[in-house]
Amino acid sequence: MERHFDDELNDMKRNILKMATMVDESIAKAIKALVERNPDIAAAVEADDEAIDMLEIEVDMQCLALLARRQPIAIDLRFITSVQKINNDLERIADLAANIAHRAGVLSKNPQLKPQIDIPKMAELVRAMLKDTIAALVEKNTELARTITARDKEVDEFYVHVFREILTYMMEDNGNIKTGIEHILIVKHLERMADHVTNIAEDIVYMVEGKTIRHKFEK
Amino acid sequence: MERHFDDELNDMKRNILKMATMVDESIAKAIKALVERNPDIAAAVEADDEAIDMLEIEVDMQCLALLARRQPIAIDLRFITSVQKINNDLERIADLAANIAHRAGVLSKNPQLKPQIDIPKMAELVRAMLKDTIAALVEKNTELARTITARDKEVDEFYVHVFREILTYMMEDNGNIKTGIEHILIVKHLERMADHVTNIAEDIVYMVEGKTIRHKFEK
Amino acid sequence: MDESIRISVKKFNAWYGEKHALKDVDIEIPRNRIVAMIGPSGCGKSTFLRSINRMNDLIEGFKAQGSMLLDDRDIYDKDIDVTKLRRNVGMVFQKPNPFPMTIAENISYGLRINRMFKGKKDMLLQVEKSLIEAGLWEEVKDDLDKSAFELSGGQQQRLCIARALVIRPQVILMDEPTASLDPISTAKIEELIQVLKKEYTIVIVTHNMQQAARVADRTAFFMLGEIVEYGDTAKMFTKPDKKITEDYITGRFG
Amino acid sequence: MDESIRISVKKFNAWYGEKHALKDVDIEIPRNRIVAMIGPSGCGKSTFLRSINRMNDLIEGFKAQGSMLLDDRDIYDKDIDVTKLRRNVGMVFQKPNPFPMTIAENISYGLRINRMFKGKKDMLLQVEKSLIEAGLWEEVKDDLDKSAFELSGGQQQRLCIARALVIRPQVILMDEPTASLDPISTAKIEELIQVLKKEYTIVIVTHNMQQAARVADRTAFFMLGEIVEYGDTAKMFTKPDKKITEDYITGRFG
Amino acid sequence: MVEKTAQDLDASEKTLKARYGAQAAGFIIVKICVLIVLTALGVLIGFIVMKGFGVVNFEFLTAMPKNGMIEGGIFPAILGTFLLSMGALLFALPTGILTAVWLTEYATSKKFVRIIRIGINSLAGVPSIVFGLFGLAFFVKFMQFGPSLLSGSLVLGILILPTVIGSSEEALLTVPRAFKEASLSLGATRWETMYKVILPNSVSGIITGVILSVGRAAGETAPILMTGATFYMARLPDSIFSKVMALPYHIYALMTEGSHKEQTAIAYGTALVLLMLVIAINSAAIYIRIRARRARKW
Amino acid sequence: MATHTGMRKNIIERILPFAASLSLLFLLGIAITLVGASLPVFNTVSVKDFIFGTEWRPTWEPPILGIWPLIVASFMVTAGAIIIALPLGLASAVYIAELANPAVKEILKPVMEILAGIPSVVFGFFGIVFVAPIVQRIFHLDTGLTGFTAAIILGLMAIPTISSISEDAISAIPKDMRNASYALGANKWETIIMTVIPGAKSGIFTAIILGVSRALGETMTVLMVAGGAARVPVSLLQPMRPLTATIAGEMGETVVGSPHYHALFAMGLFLFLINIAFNIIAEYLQKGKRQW
Ligand SMILES: Nc1ncnc2c1ncn2[C@@H]1O[C@H](COP(=O)(O)OP(=O)(O)OP(=O)(O)O)[C@@H](O)[C@H]1O
Ligand SMILES: Nc1ncnc2c1ncn2[C@@H]1O[C@H](COP(=O)(O)OP(=O)(O)OP(=O)(O)O)[C@@H](O)[C@H]1O
Ligand SMILES: [Mg+2]
Ligand SMILES: [Mg+2]
Ligand SMILES: O=P([O-])([O-])[O-]
Repeated sequence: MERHFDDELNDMKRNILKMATMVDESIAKAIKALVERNPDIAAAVEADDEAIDMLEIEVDMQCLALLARRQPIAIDLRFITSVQKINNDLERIADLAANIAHRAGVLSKNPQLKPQIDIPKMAELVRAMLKDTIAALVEKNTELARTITARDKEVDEFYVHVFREILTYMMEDNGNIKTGIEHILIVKHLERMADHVTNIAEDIVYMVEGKTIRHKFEK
Repeated sequence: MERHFDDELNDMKRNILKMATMVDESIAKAIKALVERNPDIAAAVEADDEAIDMLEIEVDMQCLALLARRQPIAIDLRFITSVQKINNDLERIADLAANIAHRAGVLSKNPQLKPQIDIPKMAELVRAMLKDTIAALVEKNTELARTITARDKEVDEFYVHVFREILTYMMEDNGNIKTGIEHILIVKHLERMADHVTNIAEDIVYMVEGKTIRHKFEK
Repeated sequence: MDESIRISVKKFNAWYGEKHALKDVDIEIPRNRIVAMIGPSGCGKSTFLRSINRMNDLIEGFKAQGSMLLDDRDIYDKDIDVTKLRRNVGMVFQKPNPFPMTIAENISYGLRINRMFKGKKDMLLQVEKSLIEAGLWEEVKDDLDKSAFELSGGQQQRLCIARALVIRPQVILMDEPTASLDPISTAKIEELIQVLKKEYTIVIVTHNMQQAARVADRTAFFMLGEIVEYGDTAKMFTKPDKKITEDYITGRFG
Repeated sequence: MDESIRISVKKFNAWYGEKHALKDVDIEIPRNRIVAMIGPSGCGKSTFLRSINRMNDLIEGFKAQGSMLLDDRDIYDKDIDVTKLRRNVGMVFQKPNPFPMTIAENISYGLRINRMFKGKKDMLLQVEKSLIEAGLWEEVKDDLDKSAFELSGGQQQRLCIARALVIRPQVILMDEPTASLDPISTAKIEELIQVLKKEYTIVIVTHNMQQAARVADRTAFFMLGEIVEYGDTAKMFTKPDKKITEDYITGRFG
Repeated sequence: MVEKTAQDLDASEKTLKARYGAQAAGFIIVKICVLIVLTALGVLIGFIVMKGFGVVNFEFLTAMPKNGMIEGGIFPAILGTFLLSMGALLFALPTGILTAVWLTEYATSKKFVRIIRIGINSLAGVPSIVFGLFGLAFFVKFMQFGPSLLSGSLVLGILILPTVIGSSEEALLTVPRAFKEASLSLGATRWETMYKVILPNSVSGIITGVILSVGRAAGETAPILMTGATFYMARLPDSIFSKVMALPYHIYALMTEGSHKEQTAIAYGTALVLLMLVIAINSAAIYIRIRARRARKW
Repeated sequence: MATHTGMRKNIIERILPFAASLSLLFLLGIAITLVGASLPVFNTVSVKDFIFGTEWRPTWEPPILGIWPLIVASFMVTAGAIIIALPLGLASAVYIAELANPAVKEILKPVMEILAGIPSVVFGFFGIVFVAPIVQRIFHLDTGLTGFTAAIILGLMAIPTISSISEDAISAIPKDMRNASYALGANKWETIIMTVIPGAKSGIFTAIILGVSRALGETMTVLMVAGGAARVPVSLLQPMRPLTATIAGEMGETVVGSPHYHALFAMGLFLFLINIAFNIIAEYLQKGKRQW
């Protein structure tokens, strides 16, 4: 049967996809600001974050309105509550991107620690995870969603690796300490992003299959 | 009119309060592990985190079941969706506490950077915020909840202050860099905890008054 | 609010003999919107609805006061011809009430009464159009000459909607249109209502709060003949302004 | 599942003449639980319910096969006294159906029929007790001699529940007990049902999925005379096992 | 949105007048018809009352007929009508109620019920003269009851049986099925349900039906024409095998047999008595029904 | 609970089906009696001659037993009666159900029942003493006792039957249906004509059929006022002798066992069959009723 409700759900889905795209762009821009040492791009990301915040509130209200108006159950309910969580995680990722951009802005005024190779690579990993997760959401592809958890481990390893490297730079030269810490926080943020993406993937599995896989795979 | 539903809501409320208490204890223990350089306490916090994770899932399922079975609207709906969010934030705080405890365990094996004075103070600030927020939840006291936002600023300032100080230690002695970074991450975690508590306070305002105050006050 | 207003009611009062059934009702119903009326039994929802097409005129001792404008003309003006008014304000009832005629005759009834057709072909065309609008055409196109009673309850109700549509009303009033239907038929009618708002202004009385939440753009909450709260449905069901509304919709009331 | 089972049904089949209304129904209904039956119209919910107290015996051409045990005794055993069975299995109907007698007489009817009282005082005591259980005592204690028809619909339905309770059944069957009530009365009955499960096993048929969700511990989903899915209500409404259940409860069906 | 054009409105303006005109005309025609019916009834009753009023007095009601029916009273006819009606009732009442009870509450075989129902309905449609023929051939001749109170009563009893069954059934069916189910679900047997719930709540309906049947029996002529009614009897009936006089037959006989002018006057009187009797019986039934309906709560 | 009282109840319950079978038994009894008593007449006359024979001379030797004039008389009188009763009965029904205010309705309904309850012999009497002279005067006839007079009286008698069954059918149309019509802009008259009466159609047909059935079986009235001539009537304004009147009038004067006697039974059988047919049709119509 046709359901007007489905239109509303689709509308919400569109919003969350739009949000995901914006977040993905924010990550890309933030890294670009870092690599190109461009404070203007960095500022733009921070501005985008506000738009994302607004969208988050909108989606959240939409979810709440649907919960109130449609009294969803079963798949509809799982979808809406999953969207609520995904929405939250996306917003957090955007915050982290904004924070990275902010740090990129600060760093652009300081001398460069080293050429940016690892961080953009790590960011690419995270963005790929995000893209696949969104694809999993669109296609209700839980198989794809389940691969994300494994890829999060990769990012974690990458983090440890980059962390060590930055530490070395800091040890080498006292003058690098401040820049080094900024870098460490940036990598840490990327690692957190991957965590959030993993959460999203887990929410997708729950949404489609009704199975909770959260925490179980966390170390 | 009596509502059986209220029993179920109260049951959920009890669970979320229990969770808050556990989280509060986790923070306290983590800081204790840090101050006393006691890896056993640190390990205990990490164990507690699992219990909290389980409780988080339980509360989440409870919310979902109530959404499905009771089709709540208005205050009931706001209550349940707020609980979902609060639950999520509490779990994140517990994760952060566990992370602090983990770092405390690591640090206990290294020489001490400096006597722990600021970090416990900051932790106390955060715990006081959490306690008041929980009180606000129990009493539906939005006035109290609104004070939390201001106190988050205090914590942010504290963070900057402590960050600077640790930086000085690191600059002074190259050997302090690793320990220093651990400390910075710990303070950063405490700062994040305060953010989460602020989120909770905002959710409480929303729950009681139906007003969204999120993001508006964020810098 | 920049939606244009179809029905504007100010200080409307109604009595059944001594019984003061509606008290100073103020409400504006925008075009192409669905407005739901909810409230406890006996609060005056039906009375209000039936005041809009002056169906209450048929009740002895009914008295109305105040202004009720449909597109800026007072419904209770002396010069208003009730017959004409009712052509502009369609009505769908609680229980499907098809006439004891064929499906086609049911639909064309209004056309015949109001002499709104030019020849048989035109009539059939109009019948088809309104059946399509009511989402019933596919199900009945081969059975137009069957008795309307051979349809299921849900189909009968859609037939009644089609019957109301065929004379091209501007407003459609529905008094608990799904109260006697099973959930699947109910869902179909609800879907239909949401489609119809593109063309019509719809006022629906419902006992089922969830239904109001699902279909309406705006909701009015009645109590003891007064409108306690009126506004955006999503707002009403997430954060009503009045405590009493909140108590009623969450079942804390009574 | 370590709850003790009150009604255990295995491979139960029922026919109305040629019409195979229930097909291989397997279900276990635990003590002191509320079990809801949902499903599309005509799927056999009422038939199943009425099989439990053999109300269907009154229908010509009704035939049952398979086993249906109430506390390990087969309800369809030849030696079973239907009258006694019905005393153990109370029933509440869709529309409140008090007898045209006083409130007190309504309640005591079952006592009188079954000679379950020792003197007038005992009878009144039992009447009072069951009215208290049904949450009606406060409202009617001064009007026990008034006609039951003077009560409101919701009160009448609680009266009918009290009437069923007074003969101390083990199981109470309810066939859409709130279908004809307004939301506030419905909420009261739902609250009452939840309280009653402390003492009774309750099987309720409802068209209102939300009602099943609200009151039942377990829910059985019927389709075309078969049980498609049966299990924990919260599970059923968040994550049903079968796709068809999901489609039905989310209104994607039909 | 299809907005109405001005033309449209004009057209409907014109038709509107015609429509109201048709309504006014229709109402007037209907009212005239009702008036005709009422007038006819009024004239009938008025005429008989007027003409019969002078004839009817205490003696007329209590005396025996005298002088070859041109003088005296009609007491034997009144008594005969009473006896015939009661006899009919004695037979039809129990049979009718039991049949109704069986049909509404006990019958399980749909086929059997259908057959019986067809039988009852057909019986109701049999012309009264045919009952007379049956009575003549069966009771009078075959059973050798002769033309007698017994034969007449039995024929009238059979004649009103479908009415008694029908009205009893209707009365039993007005008791909602829900009561029955409620009673059974509380562990009552069928019979307990019957006499504790269903019968008490349908008794006034049954009585109404019965009274109306008595009225019908009292007014029937054709069936007793050949089975027991006699024009003139000097004595009162002394056994169930006596012939009886009866009011309706008396009127008929006065108008068709003999040719004394005085007979017509007595016929007016008898017609008035019969008319009043039947109206009284009917009114009683109507009154009981109205009262019972008002008292009914479901 | 196998108590003593329980057993006695069971006895009553066991009697029930037998009581119920009695009606059927009587019907069969009537049928058998009629058939048995009428068959011998066909030794004297063929079925065709009996029904279509245009002369009725039962007392001749040998008797001529053709009942066609009686049949035609029956149907003419009945048709006349229905033509009179239908508009009046239907209008009364419409008035009572739709137009009368509750107080008037409260009075009119019992009045109709009273009309229905008046014994046929009283109607016949009224026909003789009141209607016949008027008919005679208006149409300048030799006698007022004609088929027309009988039709008037029978029509009057059929009004309550038609009115009450039609009224039931009209009242059974749910209020909602009327409201639907009003809501579409119809006025009251249009609602009655276009919704109510079509809806009550099958009920009205039932009313007509039962009215016909009643008129056809009516005995005393026609016996008293129809005039009694046993010719094939060509006009309603002639005296005529319908079947029922013939049976009632001649049974007392005939010799038991004679062809005349059996012929009267055969007429009874004829009426019996026709009436049963009508009643079955009426019942069938009634069953198709009430779809809402
Ligand atoms: N015809 C009438 N005569 C007298 N009072 C009436 C009439 N119709 C309604 N009322 C009274 O007017 C008040 C409002 O009735 P209304 O039917 O509008 O209520 P409602 O909100 O539609 O209730 P429900 O939900 O039960 O349909 C009630 O108190 C009712 O008793
Ligand atoms: N007395 C009966 N005679 C014949 N068939 C019947 C009878 N009662 C029910 N049925 C058929 O048996 C099937 C199951 O009927 P049942 O009343 O149990 O359905 P239900 O699930 O209760 O439906 P609803 O939700 O409409 O009450 C239906 O197809 C119905 O048509
Ligand atoms: Mg209403
Ligand atoms: Mg059912
Ligand atoms: O057939 P009758 O009613 O005239 O006896």
